[in-house]
Amino acid sequence: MPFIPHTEEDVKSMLDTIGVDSIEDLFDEISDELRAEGLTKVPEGVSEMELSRIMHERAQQDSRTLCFAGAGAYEHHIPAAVWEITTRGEFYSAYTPYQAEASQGTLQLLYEYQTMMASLTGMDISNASLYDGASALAEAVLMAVRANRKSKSKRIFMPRTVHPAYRKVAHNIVKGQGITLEELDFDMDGGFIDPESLPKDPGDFTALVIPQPNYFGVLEDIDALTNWAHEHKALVIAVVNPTSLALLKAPGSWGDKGADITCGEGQPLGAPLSSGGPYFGFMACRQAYVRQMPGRIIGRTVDLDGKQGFALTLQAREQHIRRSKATSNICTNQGLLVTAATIYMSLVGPDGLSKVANACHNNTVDLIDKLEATGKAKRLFNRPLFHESVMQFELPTDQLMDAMSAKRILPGVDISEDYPELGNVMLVCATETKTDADLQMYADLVIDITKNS
Amino acid sequence: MPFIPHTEEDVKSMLDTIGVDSIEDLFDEISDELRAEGLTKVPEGVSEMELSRIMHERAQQDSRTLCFAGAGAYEHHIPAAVWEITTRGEFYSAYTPYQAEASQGTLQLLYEYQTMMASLTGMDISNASLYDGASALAEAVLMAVRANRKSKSKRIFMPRTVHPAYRKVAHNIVKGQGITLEELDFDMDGGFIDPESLPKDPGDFTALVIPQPNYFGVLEDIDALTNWAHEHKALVIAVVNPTSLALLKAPGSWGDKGADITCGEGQPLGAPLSSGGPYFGFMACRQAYVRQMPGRIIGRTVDLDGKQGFALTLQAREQHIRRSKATSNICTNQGLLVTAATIYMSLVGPDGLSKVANACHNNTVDLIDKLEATGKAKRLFNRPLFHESVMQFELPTDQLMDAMSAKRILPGVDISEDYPELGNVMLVCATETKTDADLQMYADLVIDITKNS
Amino acid sequence: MLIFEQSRNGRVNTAQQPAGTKAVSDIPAEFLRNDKPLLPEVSEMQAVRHYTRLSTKNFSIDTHFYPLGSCTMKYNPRGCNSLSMLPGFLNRHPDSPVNMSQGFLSCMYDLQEILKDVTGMKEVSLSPMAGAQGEFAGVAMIRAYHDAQNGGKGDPERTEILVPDAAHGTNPATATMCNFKVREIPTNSDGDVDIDALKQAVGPQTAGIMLTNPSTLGVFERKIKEIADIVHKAGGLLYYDGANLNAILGKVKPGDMGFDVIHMNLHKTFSTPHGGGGPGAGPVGVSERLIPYLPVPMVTKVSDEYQVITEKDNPNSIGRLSAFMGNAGVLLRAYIYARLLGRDGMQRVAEYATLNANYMMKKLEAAGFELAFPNRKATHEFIVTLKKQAKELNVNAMDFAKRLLDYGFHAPTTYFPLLVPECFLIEPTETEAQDALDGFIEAMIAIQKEAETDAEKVKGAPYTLPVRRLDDVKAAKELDLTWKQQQA
Amino acid sequence: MLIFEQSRNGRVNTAQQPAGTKAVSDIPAEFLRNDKPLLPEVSEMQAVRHYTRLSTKNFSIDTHFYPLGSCTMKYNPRGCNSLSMLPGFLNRHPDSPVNMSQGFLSCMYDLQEILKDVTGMKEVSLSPMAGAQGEFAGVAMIRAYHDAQNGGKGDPERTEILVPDAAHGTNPATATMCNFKVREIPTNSDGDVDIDALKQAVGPQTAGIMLTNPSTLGVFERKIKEIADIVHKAGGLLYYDGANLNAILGKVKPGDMGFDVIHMNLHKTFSTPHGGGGPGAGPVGVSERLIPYLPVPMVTKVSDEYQVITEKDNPNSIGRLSAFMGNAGVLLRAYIYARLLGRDGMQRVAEYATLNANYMMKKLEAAGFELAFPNRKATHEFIVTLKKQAKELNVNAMDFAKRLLDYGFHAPTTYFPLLVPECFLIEPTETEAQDALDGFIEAMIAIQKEAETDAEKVKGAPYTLPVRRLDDVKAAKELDLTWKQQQA
Ligand SMILES: Cc1ncc(COP(=O)(O)O)c(C=O)c1O
Ligand SMILES: Cc1ncc(COP(=O)(O)O)c(C=O)c1O
Repeated sequence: MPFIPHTEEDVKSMLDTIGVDSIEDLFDEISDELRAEGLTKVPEGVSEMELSRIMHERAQQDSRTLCFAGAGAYEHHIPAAVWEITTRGEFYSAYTPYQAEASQGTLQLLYEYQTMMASLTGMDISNASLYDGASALAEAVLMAVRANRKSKSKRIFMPRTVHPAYRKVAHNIVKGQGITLEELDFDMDGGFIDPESLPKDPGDFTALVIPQPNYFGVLEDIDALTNWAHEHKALVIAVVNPTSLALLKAPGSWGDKGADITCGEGQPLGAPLSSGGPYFGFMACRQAYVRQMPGRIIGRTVDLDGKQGFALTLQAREQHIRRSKATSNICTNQGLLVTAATIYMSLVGPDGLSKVANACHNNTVDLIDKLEATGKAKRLFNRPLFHESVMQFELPTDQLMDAMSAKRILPGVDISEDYPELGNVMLVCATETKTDADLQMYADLVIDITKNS
Repeated sequence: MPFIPHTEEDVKSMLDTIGVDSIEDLFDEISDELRAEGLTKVPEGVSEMELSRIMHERAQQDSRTLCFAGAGAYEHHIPAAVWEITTRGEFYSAYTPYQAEASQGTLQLLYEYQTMMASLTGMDISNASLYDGASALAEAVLMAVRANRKSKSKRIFMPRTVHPAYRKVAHNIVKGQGITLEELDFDMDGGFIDPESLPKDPGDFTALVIPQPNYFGVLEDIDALTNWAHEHKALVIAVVNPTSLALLKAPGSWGDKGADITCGEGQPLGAPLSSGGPYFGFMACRQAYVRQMPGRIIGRTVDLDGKQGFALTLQAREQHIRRSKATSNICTNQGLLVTAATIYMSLVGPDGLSKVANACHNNTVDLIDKLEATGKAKRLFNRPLFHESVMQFELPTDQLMDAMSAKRILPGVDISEDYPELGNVMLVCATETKTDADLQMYADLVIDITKNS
Repeated sequence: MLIFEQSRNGRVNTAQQPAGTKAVSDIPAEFLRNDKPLLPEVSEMQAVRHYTRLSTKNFSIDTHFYPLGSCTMKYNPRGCNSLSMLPGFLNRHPDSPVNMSQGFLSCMYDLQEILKDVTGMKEVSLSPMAGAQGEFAGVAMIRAYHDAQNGGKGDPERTEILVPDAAHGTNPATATMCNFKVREIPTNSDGDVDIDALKQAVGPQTAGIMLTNPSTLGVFERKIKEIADIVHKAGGLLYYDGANLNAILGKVKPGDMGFDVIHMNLHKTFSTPHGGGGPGAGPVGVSERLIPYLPVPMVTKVSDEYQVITEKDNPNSIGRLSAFMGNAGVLLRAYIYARLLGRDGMQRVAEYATLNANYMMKKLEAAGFELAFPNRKATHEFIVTLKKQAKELNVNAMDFAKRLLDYGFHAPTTYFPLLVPECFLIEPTETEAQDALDGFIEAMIAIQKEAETDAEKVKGAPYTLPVRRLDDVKAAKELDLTWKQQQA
Repeated sequence: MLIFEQSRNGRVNTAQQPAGTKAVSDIPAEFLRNDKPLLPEVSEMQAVRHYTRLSTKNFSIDTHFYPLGSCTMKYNPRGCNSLSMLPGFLNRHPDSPVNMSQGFLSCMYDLQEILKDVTGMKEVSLSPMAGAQGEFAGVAMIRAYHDAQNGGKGDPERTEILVPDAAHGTNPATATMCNFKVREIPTNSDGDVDIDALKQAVGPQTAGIMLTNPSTLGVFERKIKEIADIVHKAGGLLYYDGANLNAILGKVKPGDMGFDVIHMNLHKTFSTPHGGGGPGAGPVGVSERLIPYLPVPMVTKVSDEYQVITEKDNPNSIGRLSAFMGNAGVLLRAYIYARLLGRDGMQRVAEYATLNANYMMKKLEAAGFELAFPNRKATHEFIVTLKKQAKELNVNAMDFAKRLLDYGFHAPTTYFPLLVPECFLIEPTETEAQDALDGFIEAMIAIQKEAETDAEKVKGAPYTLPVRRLDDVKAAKELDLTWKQQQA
């Protein structure tokens, strides 16, 4: 029997011990009417060998692609060591470190992770992960409402330059609690929130969300935005790409006082694209807000002999203690991805992460240049950007997408549905994994396809 | 620097400690004339990311094949757990267990392996591996010469039904020591060594090698052959496929007294095809010959507290102790493959190994039937076989090979160079990994190709 | 030693850096960072060695029996890991068009079908990223449903969610996130919901009830049909917390019990790894009337092509809860596991999980341990209460738990559910062999002896782990949440 | 607990069995087995848990500093493992035709070119499966060379191979396998070959000499050119045992020292994993005159197609030494490693390995440990002799070695080379950081203190490992080499 170790003799002896005749007898408290007739849509079981063949064939269908899409999920090189260690049984098959003494491996790793993320974001503390970047933003909004006790309005300013899916998720999660997300529109030339356009007299609001880089890859005027929010006694929620933080100013240094809460998608730190998950959301904040933080937090302490050790702490924030008054309902988080991220960051180091950020950015700039040189595409926004750009094509984007994907190339993400006002545009990204030849091939294909259409 | 952890400061402080000015100074005992000019053919170093791309492209060139070749290397399903555990750093990056107390993992595993192999072969003891099946046969010949003290002739009877490469390797390795391998020819109808054809008065000889199944997949008359050798006071060296032993009589039970030494290729037990290596040679023998055994042997013993533990034993046979009088020069063996094999055997168990053997055999028989049904191919030998068969094709084998390989199908191994007298033949094998559809496709293609040629 | 303590300024691991990278020149200085983040500067080997060694400081299923009640710590087949990590799956960008995605989408579609069958629900959405997010989706759907009543005018009085006192913390926490008030329903002495109390609690304010069945008390809620009737009659909906689905997989379908909405914890019942805390996956299934509200994306099949359903297609959906499609890689693992088990294997899961639990329960009882519900059959788990030991020997459940670690067993869930004092919630799962169960029982007996003869020994445990018992109070009082440079 | 002790009769792990297998019907009973072999009957989880736990009872590079002299225990990059295990490589059958093999063959060809460059030899064959097999190939080529002299009549008087007394055991063992007599050459007090003794030893009976340089004494043989001259003049050939190539990689080429034939241990210098004992790879390289004798197969390139050279192409070859192409997967790992290092990285290997060894040597000397060759520079390794400790404190090298394990360090090579009493051959390798070296030195100092104050403590070590010191004598006397059912 797959994964069940019992022999017939075992079963007999166990039933004897229990004092029943059959396994069925163990279910006798369940009334007959509830008993299932059997499963009909579940296929018959197959061996690992047979399934291996099936899965190889399916994986093959989606494989051998060249990816120029970003839009919140980035193809980076992941050192082989990352997943070889992450999938070691001791990390892979352990659970939440409730028994701290039997989980020092995971706990110390998480403490190290918290340290790295706090430093990367320029914040005081970090939690041990949330589900993904989008839900992390939702949690950040909820947290801001708890943390900014002076504000009663539950109004959050949400730029339209934030990832559309993040905005939707945040809305879906926070709306039940009477929180409103008020959109801020962007400047059509720069693709950013022009500080000049901010309401002079916004009234009471709880927080301003600032993405950096924003969904378009464009760099926001973070200092001005941060100061504006703080001037109005609102909190600043930064949504950032962790790779970019090796290069770009950390949220803790934005404006005069720095952002208050930082969140984002951890995927670029060692998680494969993997159809969108599992990734992990990260969240960091100032010390003052630690008790409003959702999610697990690990602390360093000592054991009975005074020796250093690590344990879950501030559990009174969490659902298993505080129940209906918890900071969040989150329980299972994305521990294994954090394991991978921590190993990833240790392997690349500060210098490596900075090189990755630089290489991605340079590749994207090269790609933009090459595309513009075709005369069939142009860069839409005139502001500084980081490693991603909105490109306007001569061809309709769906035509481009069809022609390129037929060649197993993903030319970017078509964002015209979310931003119809931008016209025929594609969000394009070239990470450090792309070679000059890849970039050139993209440009050459654009010429070909445009010609042949 | 790849894989070198030194910072500039480290180097400085270390040089200070040593009391030299530069690393170059550490090489000052080497005369200048010997110093290399530099490397010219070694390419510049690349990052793991760049190399990953190169290696993926190369691997891709050889991939997506459907393999009907056997001939000493068999494509079996390998449970995912096998290599996930085998490549754990503690197994992967350890060395020979010289410090037994710090190597109990490897040592216990090897003791378990010895137990499994001894039982599978029906022998008393097993060593902890040799390089591969071919070199194991060479070692078995050398061992037989040491073990059969009564025989002075150093003559070994070597059937032509033994794998041609094994015969070559054995010859190349043993010839220096004045050992002669005398070939025994096979019966053209049965593809086996007909006991009737054995010399009635062979004179003094040291050992007879008996392959089961033989290179053609044919089953030898092991009992008669074994008894014949023993009647002439020669030893019997069995060369067997370990998968087959779940189904076929163990060498320990051959004839009236059983084989004396058993060796073979361990690859079918969890090693991927991998272009021919690393595999591992196994060797097992009767207790009486243990001190003639080459290679590492692990014994169970106790520690200072009387607790069970495992250690290398009988090291006086080995080169690091006995030097020029050692049983073999082998030092590094194939430990990691044995690790995989031990985990493989534990995962499939006796029942699973028997199912694998049965499934391979049945698939091969089905394939033979399907090929014969095409009318374009026929089975050459009329004797019982195990999981492999010589097939004679209407088409020249090189034409068949070219046409099939263009479709990424490996139709078998062309053995006409080694056995020109057999004509247009191919050694064909279908393991448990092949489906009915695969077999049918092969047969259909044979019809197509024969037609279109 | 922390990884930071092995770090040396200026050490770079070039094999893991893109070569020949030029510094960017087109980003103005005002946007740039000018300090070096505190990431470790170690060699590849140092990192590998450090994290390999750290890993060995964990208990895990691959190394220990881990009978953590309500967590279903069963064997995570290695094949699920390796097949889900095939390059074609790992490299697929979430925004890939369908013509580059048929392999992945077909797996998701098949998984939806399997989960529908197993739960008896009408439709399934895979996107929630853990049980708690599944709960959120479910309760949000309950809200959406009520809001759509009365011709779209809604049913604004329905402000309460009922929750048994044995419920998992995520249940009330979720209800709050959806802006419901939580009302607790007591449990009777046999572990069933107190029906009278329930009757009194329901009313026009009842939006729904969240139930686990079998409950976290390790018993099957026998009056489930009656409960369903009561709540439904009051106009409320029934939410099924699927954390304990392992107990009844393929034997009882939540849909047949009358539930309107359910989440599953694939990291429990479908054996995707717990990963030291996650990731999980919490797909939701619904009855007919909640189909329009299911979270997107979902996968459908239109004449042999698999396609993605989004907000556009399902305008009444509660929307998306993740940027993309949830924890896709976890879903793949669950799919692979389901295929390996097959329909018969699924039923066996419930059977043998139940067999193991009842066997342990009987043997522990025979050894003198007190059961919380001695008159009930165990489901896939059961509760021992150590209140006698706590009172008479001053050795409490935590002490037993820590001492078990020394014996090489992970502790069961302690102090949950809260209503059972000094509680051990023990879930062996179907993948453990009789020897392992016997070993655990022997350890319990040995610890009991120790508690009787040398209580201090038990209270001082553990002794053989990387650390002795940790000071949680200090951890919370003197917060030390990040390593600081000067501590080096 | 042994895996067999967890076995239960009749337990089957169906997920790892081909489904629906019928028993074979066409093999007559006389050929069939009728007992069940003693393979464990355990569940997948039991096997995974057992072998995972066993693995943690090993020291390894990934977990410990492992300065085993002459073994080059350096970091095995994880990328070499994962890239060598790509499906295209793993699934290639060794008898695949060249049109299905260009990817693999191109790697082999490139590796041959790299190794030629690194060694300064004219041609390389990759096939030998470890150092010792490389030695066999090398000495067999020396024999083939002499046999071809005198117009093919051979040089039958050349019956001796010279070997320094510091040589590794495989050297004399190999010479014997090739039917040569072994004559040992003594070492002088500085660790160089005793030239006078060599001069007396050479003669018309000399087939060749096997040398390691740097020698296993941890010093560079300074008179190598003179030695080469002496041996060559006598008509013998020079064999280079490449086990210590790490010390001079890219800095000195054996070809330039006058060697005729060389093996390399890729599992040392090229960092393929040692795997708990193997596999390795021992490619051989030769000077012009030995090219015809190289073992097959080799890889060549003919107008952009990579092809395999066999016996047919090279009729004078000593032939094949393995069924297929040697340890192909190991060769792939070495190739990947070589590409990651590149030409500069190779030279750095030698430089930093040497730096580390000299640093440790100086610090240990400063701490009072006696060096075997205090007047010499260390190469990538060096020797400490503990003879004073053995004599004065009755604490010998083995005691130090075992106690080091308690301190978390694998012991250096002990009692080899045999000519240095109470010898510790210490090879840190280039991949260890200064902290690790310092840690080892501190442990040595601490053990020395223990030896002075509490010798019994050191002699009783280890204390913290899975077992205490093992009884080797019992192991050899009361042979227990397989587990027997009745012991259960
Ligand atoms: C009964 C019960 N409900 C809900 C949950 C929450 O599930 P998750 O941790 O996946 O969010 C759990 C998890 O432990 C549980 O045991
Ligand atoms: C000096 C020396 N020569 C030869 C060898 C033999 O190499 P292998 O173990 O690869 O057969 C070794 C291995 O330890 C060695 O150190």
